[in-house]
Parts: sequence; C-alpha cells; structure tokens
Amino acid sequence: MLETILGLAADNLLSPIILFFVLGLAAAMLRSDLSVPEAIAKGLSIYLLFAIGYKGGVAVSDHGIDATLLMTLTAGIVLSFVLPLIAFALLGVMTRLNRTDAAAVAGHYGSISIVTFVAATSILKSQGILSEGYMVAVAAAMEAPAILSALWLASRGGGNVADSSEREGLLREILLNGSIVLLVGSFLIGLVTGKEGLAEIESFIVAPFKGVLCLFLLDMGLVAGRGLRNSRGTLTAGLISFGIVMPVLSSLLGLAAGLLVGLSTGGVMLLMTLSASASYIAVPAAMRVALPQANPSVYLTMSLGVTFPFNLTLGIPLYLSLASFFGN
Amino acid sequence: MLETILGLAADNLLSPIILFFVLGLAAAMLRSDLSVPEAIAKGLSIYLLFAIGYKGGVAVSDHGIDATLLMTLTAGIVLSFVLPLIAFALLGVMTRLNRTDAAAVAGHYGSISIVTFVAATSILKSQGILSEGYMVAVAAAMEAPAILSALWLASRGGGNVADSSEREGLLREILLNGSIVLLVGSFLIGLVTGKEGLAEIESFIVAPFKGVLCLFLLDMGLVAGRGLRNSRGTLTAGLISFGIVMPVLSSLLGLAAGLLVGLSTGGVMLLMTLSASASYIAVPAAMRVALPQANPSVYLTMSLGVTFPFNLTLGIPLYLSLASFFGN
Amino acid sequence: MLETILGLAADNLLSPIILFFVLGLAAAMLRSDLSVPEAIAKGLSIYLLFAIGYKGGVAVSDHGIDATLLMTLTAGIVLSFVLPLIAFALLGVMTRLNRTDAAAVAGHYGSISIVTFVAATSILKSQGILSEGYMVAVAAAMEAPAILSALWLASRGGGNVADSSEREGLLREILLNGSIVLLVGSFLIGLVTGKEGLAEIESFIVAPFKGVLCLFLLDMGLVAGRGLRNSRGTLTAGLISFGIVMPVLSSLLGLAAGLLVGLSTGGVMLLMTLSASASYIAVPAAMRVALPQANPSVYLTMSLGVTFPFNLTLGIPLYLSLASFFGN
Amino acid sequence: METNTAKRVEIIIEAPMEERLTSALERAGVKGFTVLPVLGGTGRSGRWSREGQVSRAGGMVAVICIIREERLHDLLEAAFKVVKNHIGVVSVTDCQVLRAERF
Amino acid sequence: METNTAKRVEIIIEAPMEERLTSALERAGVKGFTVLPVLGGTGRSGRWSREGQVSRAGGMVAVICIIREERLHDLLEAAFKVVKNHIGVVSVTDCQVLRAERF
Amino acid sequence: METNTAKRVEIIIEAPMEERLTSALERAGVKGFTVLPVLGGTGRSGRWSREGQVSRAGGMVAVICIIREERLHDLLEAAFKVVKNHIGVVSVTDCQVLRAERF
Ligand SMILES: Nc1ncnc2c1ncn2[C@@H]1O[C@H](COP(=O)(O)O)[C@@H](O)[C@H]1O
Ligand SMILES: Nc1ncnc2c1ncn2[C@@H]1O[C@H](COP(=O)(O)O)[C@@H](O)[C@H]1O
Ligand SMILES: Nc1ncnc2c1ncn2[C@@H]1O[C@H](COP(=O)(O)O)[C@@H](O)[C@H]1O
Ligand code: NA
Ligand code: NA
Ligand code: NA
Repeated sequence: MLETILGLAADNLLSPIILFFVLGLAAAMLRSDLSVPEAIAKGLSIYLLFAIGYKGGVAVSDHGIDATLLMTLTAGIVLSFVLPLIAFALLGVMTRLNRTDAAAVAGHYGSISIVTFVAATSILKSQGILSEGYMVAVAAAMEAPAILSALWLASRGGGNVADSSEREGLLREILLNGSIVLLVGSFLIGLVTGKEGLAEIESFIVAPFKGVLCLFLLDMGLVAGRGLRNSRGTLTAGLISFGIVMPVLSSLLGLAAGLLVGLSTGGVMLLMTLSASASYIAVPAAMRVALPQANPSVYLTMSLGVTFPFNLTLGIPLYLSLASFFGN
Repeated sequence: MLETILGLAADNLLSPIILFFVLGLAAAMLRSDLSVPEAIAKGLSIYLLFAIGYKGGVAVSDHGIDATLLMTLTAGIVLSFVLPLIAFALLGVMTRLNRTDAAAVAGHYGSISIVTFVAATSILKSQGILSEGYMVAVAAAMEAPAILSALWLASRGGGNVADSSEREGLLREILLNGSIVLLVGSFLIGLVTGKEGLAEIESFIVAPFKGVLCLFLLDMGLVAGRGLRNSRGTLTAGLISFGIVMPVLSSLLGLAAGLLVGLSTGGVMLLMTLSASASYIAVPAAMRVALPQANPSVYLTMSLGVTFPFNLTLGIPLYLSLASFFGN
Repeated sequence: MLETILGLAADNLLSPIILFFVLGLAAAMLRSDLSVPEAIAKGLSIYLLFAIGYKGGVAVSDHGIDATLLMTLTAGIVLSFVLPLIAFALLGVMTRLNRTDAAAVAGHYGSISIVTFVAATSILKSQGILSEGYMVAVAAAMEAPAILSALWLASRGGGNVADSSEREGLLREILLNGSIVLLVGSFLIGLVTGKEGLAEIESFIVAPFKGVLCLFLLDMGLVAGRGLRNSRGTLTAGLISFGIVMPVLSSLLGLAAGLLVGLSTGGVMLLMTLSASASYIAVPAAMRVALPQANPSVYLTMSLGVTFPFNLTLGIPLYLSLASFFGN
Repeated sequence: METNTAKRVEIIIEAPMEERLTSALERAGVKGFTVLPVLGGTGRSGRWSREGQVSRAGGMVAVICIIREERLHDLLEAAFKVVKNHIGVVSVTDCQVLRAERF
Repeated sequence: METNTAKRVEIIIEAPMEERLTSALERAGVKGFTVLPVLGGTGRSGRWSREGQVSRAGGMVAVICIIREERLHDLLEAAFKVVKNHIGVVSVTDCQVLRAERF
Repeated sequence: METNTAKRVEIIIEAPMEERLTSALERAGVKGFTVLPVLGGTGRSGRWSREGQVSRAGGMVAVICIIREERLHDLLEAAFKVVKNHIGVVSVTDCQVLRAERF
C-alpha cells in the first residue's frame, strides 16, 4: 500500500493545483509583493462554494437520496462535536498552549476547510472514483458544531468567554455564516433544478472550475506564506507536530465512521478529508467574537500554514489510499 | 392563456436564476453575513453589459438593420418620457408620497433595468423565440429620458430641484453614464466586428453567461433583501400595490407600442419588459444629485425590492404570454 | 510590403481588442463615469499573467528547449540594459526633460509591457504563425534590467537618487515584483505539468482568454484616457514624437537581435514587440521609490497614453511585417 | 460659516465585531456614524493585511462618529463595553462642525 | 521637527457628489485633498452599506483636506454650497503639519 | 470613562513607500499603526485615482498612528526621513484615548 500512497502523492505533488499553492507560499516567503486583491479572493471563494454546492445538489437529484444520507450527516455532526475534545487533550500533551488558545485551536480542527474538500473531490475525479453527492451537505453540517465544543472547553476552565451580550446572536451568526448559507443554498438549488439546470450553467461551473481553483490556491499560498512569515516564534515543534498528527488521527475516525455508515470508497475518503481538515474561514471569525483572548496568529497559522499544506500534499493521497484499502 | 402564463411562471420560478435571487433575498432577510464584494458586483455587471451589448450588435450585423429600428427607438424614448407622468399620477392616487418623492419614484419606472432585460432575453432563448438584436440599443435609449421627466415633475411644483450649478453637467452625466456607454459601445463594436469577432470571444461571453447571471442575481437578492430589512416602515400597502400595478400597466403600453411598430413576438415581449422594469443603477445616482430631498430608501426599495422581484418571477412570463397572444 | 502592413493594420484596427481599448479611451476622454474597479483590473491582470505564463511553459515542455533559449534570454537582457541609454540620448535631443525625468522615462522604454506582448501573441495566433514558447520567459527577463540603467543614468548627473536606506531592498523588490513572480512561476508550472496539466485547466485559460483581454483593454483605455485628460500640458510635440520614434527604433534593434539569435518569424516579431513596448506596471512603481523627483505624469502618460496605443494599433502590424519580410 | 464644537470619535475594531459595536452605539442613542475600510496594521498581536483574505476574521474597520460633547460619555461607555476584551483603539478629537443641528 | 498649525477638514458626502465637491474645492483655491472610500454608515436617512452595490447612488466618500487656517473660510463656503441640500458631514480639526510650505 | 491625552498622526504617502514607512516606524519604536486605503486625490503633482489601476505606482495609502506625546518626536523624525523626497502629507492632531496603557 505504501507504494500506492507514494505514487498518488507524487502525482498529486506535481498537479497544477499544488504547484500554484507552492508558488504563492514561496512568493510570500520571499516577500514578493505579489498579491490577490481581497475582493477577488472573496469572489473566487464565492465561485467555488457556488459550484461545489450546486454540483453536489445535482448529483443527489440525479442518483437519488441514498439511505445513508441521514446517517452520514449525523456522523459528520458527531465528529465535528467530538474532534475538538480530542484535539484539546492532544494539545495539552503536545504543546504548552493556555486553555483558551488550546480551545480555540481545537475548534478549528473539529470544523472543516472547504478548499481541502474541493481538492479531495478533484483528485477523486481525476482518478475516476465516484462519491456521494451529498458529501457537500455533510461538509456544511460539520462547519458549526466544533465551535460550540470549543466554547464549552474554554468556559469549563472559567475562561473569559464572551459575555452574554456578545454571545447573543453568536449562534445565529455561526449557523447563518455566509459560506454555509451559500453552500447549502446552492446545494438545494442544484437539487431542485437537477441535470436540466446544470446544463444551463455547466460551462460556467464545470469546465473552468479547476483553473479557478488554481488561482484560489495561489492566493491561499500567499496568505499562508504571509502568515508564516509574520508568525515566526509562534510555531513551536510541538504545535507543528500537532498540526500533522491531529489530521491523521481525525482521518482515522472519519474512516471508521465512513465504513460504519457504509459510504462508497470516494465517500469514505471525503469524510476522512473533512475530519482531517481545519477551518480557516468560519471558525476564526467566530473565535474573534467569542474568544477574543485567544491568539489569532496561533490558530490561523496552525490551520492555514501547517495543516492545510499537509492535507493538500500528503494527507489527501494518504486518505485516499486508506479508503481504497479498507473500503469496498 | 392563463394556463400558458401559469406554466411559464412555474418553469420560470424553478430556474436557477430565480432561485439564486431568492437565496440572496432569504440570506439577507435572515441576516446572514453572506455578501458579494462591491468590486465583484461591479465586475459582474460590467461583464453582463459587455456581453449583452456585444451580442446585440452581432445580431444586428448578422440580420441587417430592420426597417423598424428607428421606429422602435423612437417608441422607446417616448415611453421613457411618458411613463413617469403616468407613474406620477398613479402615485398621487395610490400613495401619500410628497411631490418630490413621487417624482423621483416616477423617474425610476420610466427608465429601465438591464438585468430584468437580460432575464427576459434568457427566457426567450430557452423558449427558442427570436427577437430583434437592436433591442439592446432600445434599452440604452430608454435609460435617460425618464430622468428629465422626473426633474420636470419635481420642478413644476416648485420643488427644490438642484440649483443651476448642480444641474450643470447633469445632462452630460446622465447620457455618458457608465452603463449606457458600455452597453452602446459594446453594441457598436459587435456591429462592426460581427460574427467573426464573436467567434473570437464567444467562449467568454456566450457559454458562461447564464452562470454569471446566477451569481449576479444572488447579489441582487442580497442587496434587495438588505434594503427591505432596513426599510421596514417605508413600504406601505399603497406603495407595494403601485410597485406591481405600474409595471403591468407599463407593459401594456409597451405591448401597444411594439405591435404598432411591428416588432416580432420576442421584440414585443422585450419592449414590454423594458417598459415594465424600473431602474436601480442610473436613475438613483441621478436622483441623489438632482433631487437630494427625495428619500432614497423609498425609490430604491420600490425598484429593487418590489418591482424587480415581481418582474423576475411573474411579470416576465406574463409579458411573454401576452406578447405571444397578441403578436404575430 | 507597405500593402501587407496596411492590410494587417486595418485588420488589427477592427479587432475587438483594439476597439474596446478605443471605447475605454473615448469614454474617459468624454468624462463618462465608466470605470473598472481596481480589484477587478488587478484580477484581470493576474489572470492574463497566469494564462500567458502557463501556456508558455507548456509550449516549451511540448517542443523541448530550443538551443537558442539562452541566447534569446541574453539578447533580451542586453536590450533591456541598452535601450534606456538610447532612449535617454534621444530624449536629450527631442525634448527638454530634465535629467531625472529623462532617466525615468528611458527606464520605461527599456522594460516591457506584458499586455502589448499578449496582444502581439494574439495576432500571431490569428495569423497562424508559430513562435517560441519561451518568449514569455524573455519578457520576464526584460522587465528589470532597464530599471538599473535608469537609476545609473539619473545618478550619473548627481541626480538625487534614493538614499541608501531607500535603495536597500529596491533590487529585491524589482526582481520579486509580483508580475515577474507570477509570470515566471506560471511558466515553470506549465513547464513541469505540460500538456496533461494544460488539459485540466484549458477551458479556464485558453478559451475565454481573448474575451478577458478585451475587458482588460477596455480598462487600459479608461486609465490611459484619464491620464491623458489629467495631463494636458505635459505632452509636448517632442514627447509625443519620442513616444512613436523610440518604439520603432527599439523594434529594429529587436529585429536585429532576433535574426542574429535565429528566432522564428513569430519569435522575432515578439522580441521586436518586447523591445518596442514600454512598461507601465513594474517600472513606474520602482521609479516612485527610487526616483521620487521624476514627474510620474510624464512617464505614465508617455508609456500608457502614447506608446501603448501606438504599438497596439500600428506598431504590432509593422513589426509583424518587418519580421515576416526579414525572417525565415 | 457658523461652526459648533463637537467630538470626533474614531474606533478601530475587529471586523467581526463591527455589527456588535454599531448596534451598541445605536442603543446608546448615537444617531450617525460612518465605517471606513482598513487595509492592514500592526499592534501587539502582530502585523496583518487584508490582501487575499477571504475570512473576515483577520481584518478591522474604522468607525467614525461625530457627536455633541454632552453625548460623548454615553458613547464611550457603550463602545468600551464592546471593545474591552477585544483589540482595537478608541480615540477622541475636538472638532468643529457645520450644521450642528444634525448631531 | 518643525511643525506648523493647520486645519484638517473632513467631508463625508454622497459618492455621486464627489466630482462636484472636489471641483468646487479646486475653484475655491484648494490645492490638495485626498479621497477615502467608505464602507457604510448610519444617519437620519437610515443605514447603508456598499456591499454588493453596483450603483454609486447608495454610497459615500470621505474627502480629507489639510489647509492653512487663513484659507479655511473659503473652503467651508465652497463645501457648504455643495453639501447644503445633501446628506453628509463636515468637520474641522486643528492639526500640526510637517512641511507647511506645501499647504 | 478615563481617557488620556495622546497624538494622532496621519501620514498620506505613495503606496510603493508603505513598506518603507512602516518599517521605519517600527524601527523608531512605534508599536501600532493602521493603514487605510485611499481612492484618489489632488496635489501639486496633479489628480489621480485608483480606478482600474493595476500598478501600485499611481496610488497612496493613509497610515494612522496613535502615540503618546513623549514619543511623537521620534516618530516624526522617522517618518520625515522616509517622506522627505516624496509626495505626501503628515499631520498631527491632539486626541484622547481609552486604555492609554496600550500606547
Ligand atoms: N497605536 C496605534 N495606532 C493606530 N492603530 C493601532 C495602534 N495600535 C493598534 N492599532 C490597530 O489595532 C490593531 C490591533 O492592535 P493590537 O490590539 O495592539 O494588536 C492593529 O493591528 C492596528 O490596526
Ligand atoms: N454623526 C455622524 N458621524 C459620522 N458620520 C455620520 C454622522 N451622521 C451621518 N454620518 C454619515 O453621513 C451619512 C448620511 O447621514 P444622514 O444625512 O444623517 O442620513 C450617514 O450614513 C453616515 O455615513
Ligand atoms: N492639502 C492636502 N490635504 C490632503 N491631502 C493632500 C493635500 N496635499 C496633497 N495631498 C495628498 O497627497 C498627494 C500628493 O500630493 P502632492 O505632493 O502635492 O502632489 C495628493 O494627490 C493628495 O492625495
Ligand atoms: Na476537521
Ligand atoms: Na420602465
Ligand atoms: Na521595451
């Protein structure tokens, strides 16, 4: 199996997607002034959420709703609630973060990164492996629960969590977070309009998808690189190790859950990827509001500078190999 | 005929375009933080004007200039001048707006909304109904005259219209408004470069068009929803009724004009749509300068929050049915 | 040959690309409020650099590295170093610019304009003429050397060039300039991923390319027109003449170099275009830092308002004719 | 030109807190304010920049509020409650305004 | 560092009026000003935000102008003429400037 | 609300000089500043606007820095060195700040 993993990883490392991420990373590290305007980065992410959500909905409308849908959703939500607890324990062992910082970081690892998910689906596609269309909905469902776990972890230690006036509205904010709404909304529209609808907008959301993804990853590389450059000193060996160990651990829980639920190989691999990925959009924003004492440069650097590149380069091929090996 | 209307409306309501508008509307109403950056929204609108103008020009260069072109242009300009007068009278009966606000609102209903026009052409296309390519030029011609009518209406009552130093340059501003210049310019370039030119840029302006339109309508839904949320209390029953009655009335005048001029069924339907639609780009900006006392939340909410959704969902199918029924 | 030139020029003048540039120019001159948001303009330029760099890399990976690659790179770098010296001498004869302004302008003419290059490749493509894929790398190599020549020219006269604390980092900044990094990076990624990689992102970077270019040229027209409008008085007859004579002169040196090196007809024409084009992104930014006393409205207007339109409309057809005539 | 004295309050705060701050200001009776975008900055929590960012987390906004002197206290109380556990800067300047009846 | 006293004028005005305001300032002899973007705000005419907007109608800009004290009166006269029928806020602050010869 | 006096320094400078200015400020011991985008402006070198621009050359940014009075001199020295050959405007205003311990 090691051979398969290595082969996949090598293929993966030389895909345009990864290389553009590396280009961005390198440019930022070398302090080039290359940058993607904020509005363009947001525009690209709107495009990706729109396309991935819609295509997921069409897939479900096409293949029908699988009996395992509800179970997978439940599994995803449970994982999102539970993974932060594991992460928190692991952080206590592996690092010297204080309780608030550890809780904030833990929350990121319970939630998901949609670009990691997209990169995984794009590898599946290039390998010709099918997956359940509703995994997009599972992704959306896994965004928020981890935030609640993180807040609970922080408050348990008497941590100075947002007072009630600040917490008020936080739950609404989390659930109605722009990326969740767009993903779920596009999914539902895809479900309703189906193949016919897809035909109308296919040449916008299917053909150019991978090229747009390259640009987005260029930008992610730039942001990650800038973050790494500005956070020298933040990243200890313990944190870096955590940023690699945790996703692998999470992916194994995802594997178990996926097999239990009876997902296809592609579906198992996507659930593993979702479990392994760490949020860098929804959770950081929630933490700024609800756990202002937590140090953003810790959680942002961990999520975007360590775990995201790991998943993108080595993690995804590993998860695919494991899923293929154990899957049916 | 009612059956046709209902069938069309049902089809229409389940098109991705409408559903993305509804998604935006719902997200904004629920106070999700989903938003499209201003620069992206402007970029999308530049794309739409560029594409629709260019394709219109190519269509004319292809089919030759119709004998009715000049007559249709004239009809459009007359409608744009006259519709505000009718709207103003109707507002006097149906609402309690003061003269300045009523004049400002009336101006919006004489002018046109290019996205409504685009949505109408996209329905025509999906129904396989042809229309005159120069309707785009008619759209451009109908943008400005209504503004002059509105100013005249406001000044007649001694309304505190912009003093001369402010009015100076206003006419130039209206006629050289960015959206008119881009639409007319692209139209002329399409006319000159024709089918050959189109072949070069087709995969940019034809294939992805509908997908881009979906994103733009998502944004319009967000803006409309935010407007509606912030303007609670502004919208009286009288105003809402006006926002639905007026476009239907205008469309009938458009129908008469279109039949008189001898447009094709598709052309009649587009002239009806143009008459029925209310401006939300060019006219609001002109009103800010020339009628600063008019309340922007009234005219913006009417145009974007009431009449635009009405036209998009029920109006356009209705106009198409009427045009098919009376047209040749 | 004159006939060929005129024929090409006429064809060229009626291409959508040129016409959209003219539209932008006209709109800005007439003080229309048409404008492209800054973020969108930057996004478009990122797209163009990404696409042109990547396609260049794929072309090289496909055809293999030509024996002339190194020689062409060297020729390009030498041209970039030398052209400013010629430009400076010519400015001394033709205009009354002071030494600092003349040095700054000279620097622009040694460096290159990537959009002019793109416009040239797009004419080559439409004429079915092949060219060396690595010309993109040559373009990147020619961006920076001219800046050093310009600074040397300015300092020679005891000009108040940036003091050491300001110069510190300038070289790094020039070489790691965003557009160079993106162009070279995309080129290398294209080289590594080759045809297979291209197949994945082709429908993003090939098909819509020309349409995006039209929008970008619309924006360039707007910016150029705004610049011309605001710089009335800056442009003397001498400066305008220089803005036309210099590119033709440079193109002849490019022609000689290209023939010497043994490039194909297409390659010769591109080297001529690179020599003839004047920078308006990298060099102006460097001049603001290193030669703050130089008047930006002189060099920006010359580069974007005179030489760019000249190259776009008449220059490129002329260079193509010359290259075809002398090339093999 | 008749001008009157007033206070210009400038609050630089994390973007995700904007909504909470402006709501608190409104509850405290503040009738008008203006929000400016911020590109980047440096502080005790390090350097940041909006370039290429998708999440609102790593960004700030500047809220400017012109207010009569006698209402300053309430505004600062309200602002302080929101800002207290957060990064961000609150500064107050004396100013003169035209059309004082508006404030 | 030698500094001199001057006035900092800040005018927040509807975006469609920007051109008219800056022309009026120039006619009144104002030699320099800087225009900042505005994201949103609240006032008597309600809340607004630039997000997703295409039209310039629903937006404002902030014009900042540093000026010698003795020229303030002319500037305010000119600004007031443009602003008077419009929404928008004009505030003036005392400041110190480097390189006073520029103003 | 307890407030303390401080200085608000506003530096409007060419965008390509931003990095140099902020580095100089940091070297001079300035702990915090905020960078605002600028849309356009007018000065002795003419009118400019960011609209549709790709190059950073034709643009400026505004750097705002709140600082204790006793550190103003160092800041101005540092800023002046960067600004001196460049276009741009430096102004200083008195202000009151909350949480003075931060500055
Ligand atoms: N002294 C200051 N002057 C201006 N802005 C500041 C200052 N201190 C902090 N800021 C802004 O507030 C943000 C957070 O500051 P801090 O809480 O110190 O990390 C910084 O990134 C700056 O944008
Ligand atoms: N007191 C204030 N402080 C700062 N900005 C204000 C203030 N009042 C109004 N504004 C700005 O001016 C706009 C129009 O105000 P108004 O005319 O009151 O609707 C508001 O949306 C704000 O952006
Ligand atoms: N008096 C002023 N008030 C505000 N901004 C100014 C002033 N003078 C110059 N500026 C800004 O600084 C830029 C360069 O000014 P200058 O060096 O005079 O060309 C202008 O384009 C404005 O953005
Ligand atoms: Na996870
Ligand atoms: Na109408
Ligand atoms: Na050159």
